[in-house]
Amino acid sequence: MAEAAAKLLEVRELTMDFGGLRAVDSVTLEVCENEIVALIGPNGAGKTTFFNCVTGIYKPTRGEILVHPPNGQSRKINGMKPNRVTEIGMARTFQNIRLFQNMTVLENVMIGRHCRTNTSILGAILRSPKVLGEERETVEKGYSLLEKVGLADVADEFAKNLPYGAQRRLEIARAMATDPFLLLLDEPAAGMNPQETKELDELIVRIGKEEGIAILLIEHDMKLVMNISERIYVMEYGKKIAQGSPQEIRTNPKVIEAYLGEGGDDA
Amino acid sequence: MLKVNSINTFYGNIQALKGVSLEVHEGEIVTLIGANGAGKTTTLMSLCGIVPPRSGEILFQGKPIHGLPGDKIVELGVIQVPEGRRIFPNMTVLENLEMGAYLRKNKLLIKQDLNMVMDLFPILAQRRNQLGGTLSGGEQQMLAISRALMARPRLLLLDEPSLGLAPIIIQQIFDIIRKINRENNTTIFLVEQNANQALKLAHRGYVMENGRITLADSAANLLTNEEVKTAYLGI
Amino acid sequence: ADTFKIGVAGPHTGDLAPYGIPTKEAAMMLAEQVNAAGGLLGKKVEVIPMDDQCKPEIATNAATKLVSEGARIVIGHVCSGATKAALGIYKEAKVIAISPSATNPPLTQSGDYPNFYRTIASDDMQGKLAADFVTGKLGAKRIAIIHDKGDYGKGFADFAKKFIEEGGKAEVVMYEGITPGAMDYSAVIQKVRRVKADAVIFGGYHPEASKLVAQLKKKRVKAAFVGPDGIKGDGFLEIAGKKAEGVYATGPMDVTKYEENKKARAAYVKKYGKEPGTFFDQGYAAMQAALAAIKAAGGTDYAALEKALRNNYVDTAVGRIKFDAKGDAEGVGFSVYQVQNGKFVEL
Amino acid sequence: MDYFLELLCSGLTRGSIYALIALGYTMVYGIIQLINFAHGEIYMIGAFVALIVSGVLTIYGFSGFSILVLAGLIAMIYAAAYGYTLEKIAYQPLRNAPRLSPLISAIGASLFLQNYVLLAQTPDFLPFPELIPEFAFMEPVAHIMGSSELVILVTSAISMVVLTLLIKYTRIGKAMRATQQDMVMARLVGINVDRVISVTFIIGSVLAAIGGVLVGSYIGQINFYIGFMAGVKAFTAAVLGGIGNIPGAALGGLVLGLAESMAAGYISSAYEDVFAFGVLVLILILRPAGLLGKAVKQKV
Amino acid sequence: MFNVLKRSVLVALWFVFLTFPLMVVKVNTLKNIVEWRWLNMLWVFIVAFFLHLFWRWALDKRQLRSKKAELEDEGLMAPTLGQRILQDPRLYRPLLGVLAAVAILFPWILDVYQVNIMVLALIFVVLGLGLNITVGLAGLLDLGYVAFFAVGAYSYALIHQHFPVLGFWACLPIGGLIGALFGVVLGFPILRLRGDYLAIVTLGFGSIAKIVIENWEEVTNGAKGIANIPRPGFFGMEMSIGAATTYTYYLMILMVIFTIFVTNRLKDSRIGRAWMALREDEIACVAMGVDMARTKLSAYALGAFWAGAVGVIFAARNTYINPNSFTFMESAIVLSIVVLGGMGSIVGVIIAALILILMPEYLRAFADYRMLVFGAVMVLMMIFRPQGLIANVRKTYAHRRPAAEENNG
Ligand SMILES: Nc1ncnc2c1ncn2[C@@H]1O[C@H](COP(=O)(O)OP(=O)(O)OP(=O)(O)O)[C@@H](O)[C@H]1O
Ligand SMILES: Nc1ncnc2c1ncn2[C@@H]1O[C@H](COP(=O)(O)OP(=O)(O)OP(=O)(O)O)[C@@H](O)[C@H]1O
Ligand SMILES: CC(C)C[C@H](N)C(=O)O
Ligand SMILES: [Mg+2]
Ligand SMILES: [Mg+2]
Repeated sequence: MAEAAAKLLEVRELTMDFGGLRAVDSVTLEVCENEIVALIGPNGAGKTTFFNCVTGIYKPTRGEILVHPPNGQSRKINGMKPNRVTEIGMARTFQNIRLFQNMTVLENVMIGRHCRTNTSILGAILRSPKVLGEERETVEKGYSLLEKVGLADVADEFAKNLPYGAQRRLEIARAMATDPFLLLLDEPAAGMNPQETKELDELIVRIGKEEGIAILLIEHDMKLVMNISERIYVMEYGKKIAQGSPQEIRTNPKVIEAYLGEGGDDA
Repeated sequence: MLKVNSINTFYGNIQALKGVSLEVHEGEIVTLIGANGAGKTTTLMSLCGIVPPRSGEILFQGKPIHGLPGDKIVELGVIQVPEGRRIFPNMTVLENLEMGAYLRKNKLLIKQDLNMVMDLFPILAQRRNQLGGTLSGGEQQMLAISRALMARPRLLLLDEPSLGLAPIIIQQIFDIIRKINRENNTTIFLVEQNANQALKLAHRGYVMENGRITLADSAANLLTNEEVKTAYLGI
Repeated sequence: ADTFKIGVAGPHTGDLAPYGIPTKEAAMMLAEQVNAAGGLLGKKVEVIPMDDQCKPEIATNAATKLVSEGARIVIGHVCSGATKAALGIYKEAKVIAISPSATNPPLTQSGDYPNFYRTIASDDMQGKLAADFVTGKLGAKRIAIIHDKGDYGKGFADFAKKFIEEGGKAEVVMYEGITPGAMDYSAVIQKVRRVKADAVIFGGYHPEASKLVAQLKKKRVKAAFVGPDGIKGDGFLEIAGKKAEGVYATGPMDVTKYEENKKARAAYVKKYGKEPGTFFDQGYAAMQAALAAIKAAGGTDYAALEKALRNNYVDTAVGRIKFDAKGDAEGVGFSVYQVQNGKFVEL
Repeated sequence: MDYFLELLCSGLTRGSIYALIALGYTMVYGIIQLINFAHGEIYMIGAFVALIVSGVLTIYGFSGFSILVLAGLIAMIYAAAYGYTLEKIAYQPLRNAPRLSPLISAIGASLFLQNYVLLAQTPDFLPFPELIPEFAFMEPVAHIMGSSELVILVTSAISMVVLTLLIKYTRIGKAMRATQQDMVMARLVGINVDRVISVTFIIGSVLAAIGGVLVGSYIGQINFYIGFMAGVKAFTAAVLGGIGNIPGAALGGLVLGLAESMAAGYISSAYEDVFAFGVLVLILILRPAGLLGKAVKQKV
Repeated sequence: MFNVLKRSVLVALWFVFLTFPLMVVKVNTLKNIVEWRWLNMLWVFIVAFFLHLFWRWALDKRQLRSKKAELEDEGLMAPTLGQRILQDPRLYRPLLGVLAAVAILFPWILDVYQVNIMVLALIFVVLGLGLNITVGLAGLLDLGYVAFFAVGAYSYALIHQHFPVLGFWACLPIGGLIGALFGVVLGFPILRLRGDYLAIVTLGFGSIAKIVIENWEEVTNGAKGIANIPRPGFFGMEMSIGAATTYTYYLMILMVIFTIFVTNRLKDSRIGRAWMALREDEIACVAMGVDMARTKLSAYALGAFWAGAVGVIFAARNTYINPNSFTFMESAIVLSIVVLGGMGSIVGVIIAALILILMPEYLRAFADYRMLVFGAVMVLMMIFRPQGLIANVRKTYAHRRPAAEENNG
């Protein structure tokens, strides 16, 4: 466990109902600075819904979501608009890739910079030196991020023309462009083969360690999860059923029964 | 049973398949593995007439089927479980299953098959009146396979059945595929990212890269092939 | 030039086409007759049809096009709005416009458009006639006024309202606009019943009028129905059929008695196999006036044409007319009609 | 009270016609996400064909009820044929085109059909024969609801019930639903998607023709332009109910008809359309997916 | 070959069947006469037959073309001639020069009529470019765009009536701003609506605007319209119509250039990117920190701004306005311009506007068949160029960022 590290995200008793269905049921979870935390559980356990609540896409039925930005004020973000959440410093990727398909790779990343820049309409028309400077900075930042995820040489390609794995990495780069302190990744390895997954593994670790960005990760690929996460939460039917280190989780009978199955991690 | 002779398939101006040839024999499980975007899904879509190849030929039981419209190919018994499951979201589980048997007329046999798949996946029997769109990923995958079985496939095409599923479910799915192959004697053509498991299950395998078949061998051989090991098994 | 070019501008496509096409047909028919008889002053008459869809911006296009093609006289435009937009262009180019249907009073009364003439009377005259008739002869006490929101219909309705209120003999109990082209008017009809009106004055054209009349009958409302010349025509009789019985309309004094009118209509029926549409008479008359003016002026000199139009009486499909100083036709008087046995009968 | 009933009845009558046309809109939209702007023109053509047929039949000595049935049937056949052809020419080649392209094609087709009828027939309004007889037993309430209104209400109710049953229980209905939800998967279970789309256009067109014939004989006149207004209103009704949703279209039509009628009756008919669209905006603000549209939170 | 002919015969027969009641029969219910126009049947057959042959040929050719394109360079779309010209400065610079020369000389070569309709076409170019912001860039389908146009036109007419001191030049920006204001006001309630729901509501707003203008007689003068609106002034100089038209023409040319300049800069900026992202995926866009409400409203407002501004010019050009100019048809035409031009493509919009507005004028030769042909051409253009005339493929963002980075960094 991250020793005495500052908490970044603190979720208390989060509940989300869809009509009669309780998709998330009193889940409590926290993420600290410099941590990589995983959230696993069977299909339909409510993991993505949990993300959606935290990032403001859904307004949770009950519970509290608190953020403590490293250099800012702590605040409750229940029901806050997604763009505000992102501005505060939590960015995400999507389970079903949601890139801006008909924009170039670089533009996708530049959108991530939107909330960190402030050119106005008039500014855009007049193109003052300040605006030009900001634009240049956006491009540069975008490039350096693309380099980090290995996409710099396809920067002018349309996002839709990228191979799947590259699209996943682009999503990560786009999220990082918002300068988050916490990155939420929803099944980043889905649809990747073991080789690609391995590269992804390295990328995530690098982001976590080198950039000092904390990571909360949903994933079904146990090899990846066990490899990189420091702590794991397990959900089933909307409830949290376990939490602990990879070792603890791997051997937790409840988790084995609900999720891993026998010989789980070779999947 | 199935013979594909150097087909070329395009999306608009993008060539996704470049001279792909392969064969599947009666009763076999054959797997096609390859990286993302290699063209595996496209291969299946070409077989089913959804994205017909521009050139080359596809023979099913000796007869050419390229250029036939999709519904005619389904009629011949070539049934696909598509990538992403594609459950009809606003139909109940039962209706989804009935759609699988859309081209069949014999009510009695359909009823029989309904019971058969519900035995195979008891959870579906429990959920029979729930809307397909509200099922969890694993349930949807089972429903998708069952829906295909409802068509009495001669050749079952499976596209990444393990995608996005929990480990425990993946195991179940693979067990069931094996069972279908053994008990119903259904020929299976399996597309997978999860090369390890797929090769363990299959008799033979093809490796696809950038729209071309680059390797073809028995599954056992592929499992020990060095290239495959490093590129697809992540070892 | 070896031909006299006469423009015919109006809506020939779009929803208002029914008001523009009859005039176009009338003008072309007349030109054909004249040409077949050897032309005018030894020259052929060429009709240039111009669609303006009753839209001001297209009307200016049409107008400039006509001017640049050398038309010296234009029959049109049909809608007052389009006419206003086009008149500025004609004025500068010294082109004469004779409209068969633009009834908006200021077109002549404002004095802004010295080159404008019309073979139809303006809205205010009929409004007065209708008001007097309803309150006088019909003795109605509670009057409902309905209009189609268009400049013509509403203009007529407004004048009728004004004169009724000034007359003080009856009360306007309902004043309401309807949307032309709406599926039905039953809600408005129910309103007429509710206010217990004993007469309905309608400002607008025959399609809406016949819908209203039919629905009044269907809903068993027994108020008298009075419309302007926009409904006084065969179109109304045809569409409303039996339901038209008893309906009143104001309109130019019976024109069917004129020789020219009979001739024109007979020729039209022969040629097209149907009754002529709205503003046919006025369109025909406008073209006749134009041709006569050219003949009298011995060409298309603006001043000469003007003089001819203002001074010479011409026999036309709407009677023997000439134009007054403002451009309104003299000799187009009004009377009230009632449908009796499927015909408009002058009262 | 009587006044209210009167308005109610006129609103329902108008609304059920909107509903009939809206069904075609909604079905087509459901299946290929196309706003078929030319649908109103099909309605107009249906009415025209009925007018022509009944005219010819009258001249050849047919009478009364047989004219109504024959004219109605032939109008339906022709509307279906036009709907089918329209789809084949203007929409099918655009199956894979960007979203808005077929919309523009639809607007073009609508203009074309209007002017085609204008040129082939006449720009004038034509009297439409009264095909629906006056029932004597309706006389006492005729000021509230006439025979035509009764026939309209009953016919559209029956049409809607039949359509609902058709979609729920027949094979083609199921195929339509499947195609609506996932066109690729529909093909993978063996559905001939092109045929399903054609059938959808045909059914929608037939309903529109029924609407055309009913309206024609109710208000007694038609011209080449009546499809435009009807089309816009029906489209509004379809959206109001939740576009793509069949009961929604029916409900939307009725709500719209009632809103218009009440607005005209209690406020002013000059602003009838303002109220119609006002109701639409209001409902969509409260329920962004229409009355019966499922306001699903987008699953991400 | 025989098969093709047979098919065409069948198709022609189908059309004969289809058009039979409308083309052949004509009844007069009053007089009880039927007119049988059998000759029309023959015409339909012949026309349908040849059109079908042509249709097959054209479709085959279209297929052939796409096949050829894919052989030429695998993967990427072969740039069309249009795109190639746009991408290569050596090609487009001289072309631009020629274009500029033609634009400047135009009024001196051609007559007032041509200049006059060109002014109208240019007005629609600006409308197209404005709507292109809302629909093409931000992906917000708007079927009631004409409302803003009307707002601009009436602003000028009314301001002129009540405050004659404010001349055309003052009204031009005021019209734009009032338009933008309406854009924001109308945009607010419909922020949450998506796709086609938006379409119908905007269509509703369009009709409401017209109805209000029609009915609110005290202010707008209703259906009577407003006459005697002054043409654009030039230091109070008296001008003949010809001169005024020419003057308006140059004014419009400047306006178009200004619009292109501004929209281009916007498109290429932080704001423009946010619009496009919104168009591509609303949820992802919001999740990436873009304020949806503000972005959407700015797209509405800026789109409406141009409509308002150019509405002022429109009123000045016509000198008379009434509600007839602001119907759904106008909205549909502007939308068609955007789609036909190729969503988001500025050059495409310009070409499409010129085609769609000038075409009906040049089709005047066809007289009665004018709108029929117009409708058919709209359908055909969509079928043969579904992506629009000039697809907005990589043109805008093709400028090489790395180069920019090297130069400046
Ligand atoms: N918008 C929604 N409306 C209704 N039900 C929903 C919605 N979103 C999610 N659900 C339901 O909530 C439950 C949890 O879904 P969620 O997507 O969070 O699962 P998950 O844990 O992410 O599963 P997976 O691993 O398959 O992605 C499921 O039963 C799902 O059907
Ligand atoms: N609808 C489409 N339009 C254009 N290009 C496509 C389309 N679908 C796939 N492609 C392209 O075709 C190529 C092959 O894709 P395909 O989906 O067949 O790969 P795959 O092997 O199934 O990959 P995955 O493992 O991601 O499912 C890829 O480059 C992809 O980008
Ligand atoms: C065709 C009609 C609308 C013309 C009307 N009389 C007018 O003055 O505008
Ligand atoms: Mg999930
Ligand atoms: Mg695939």
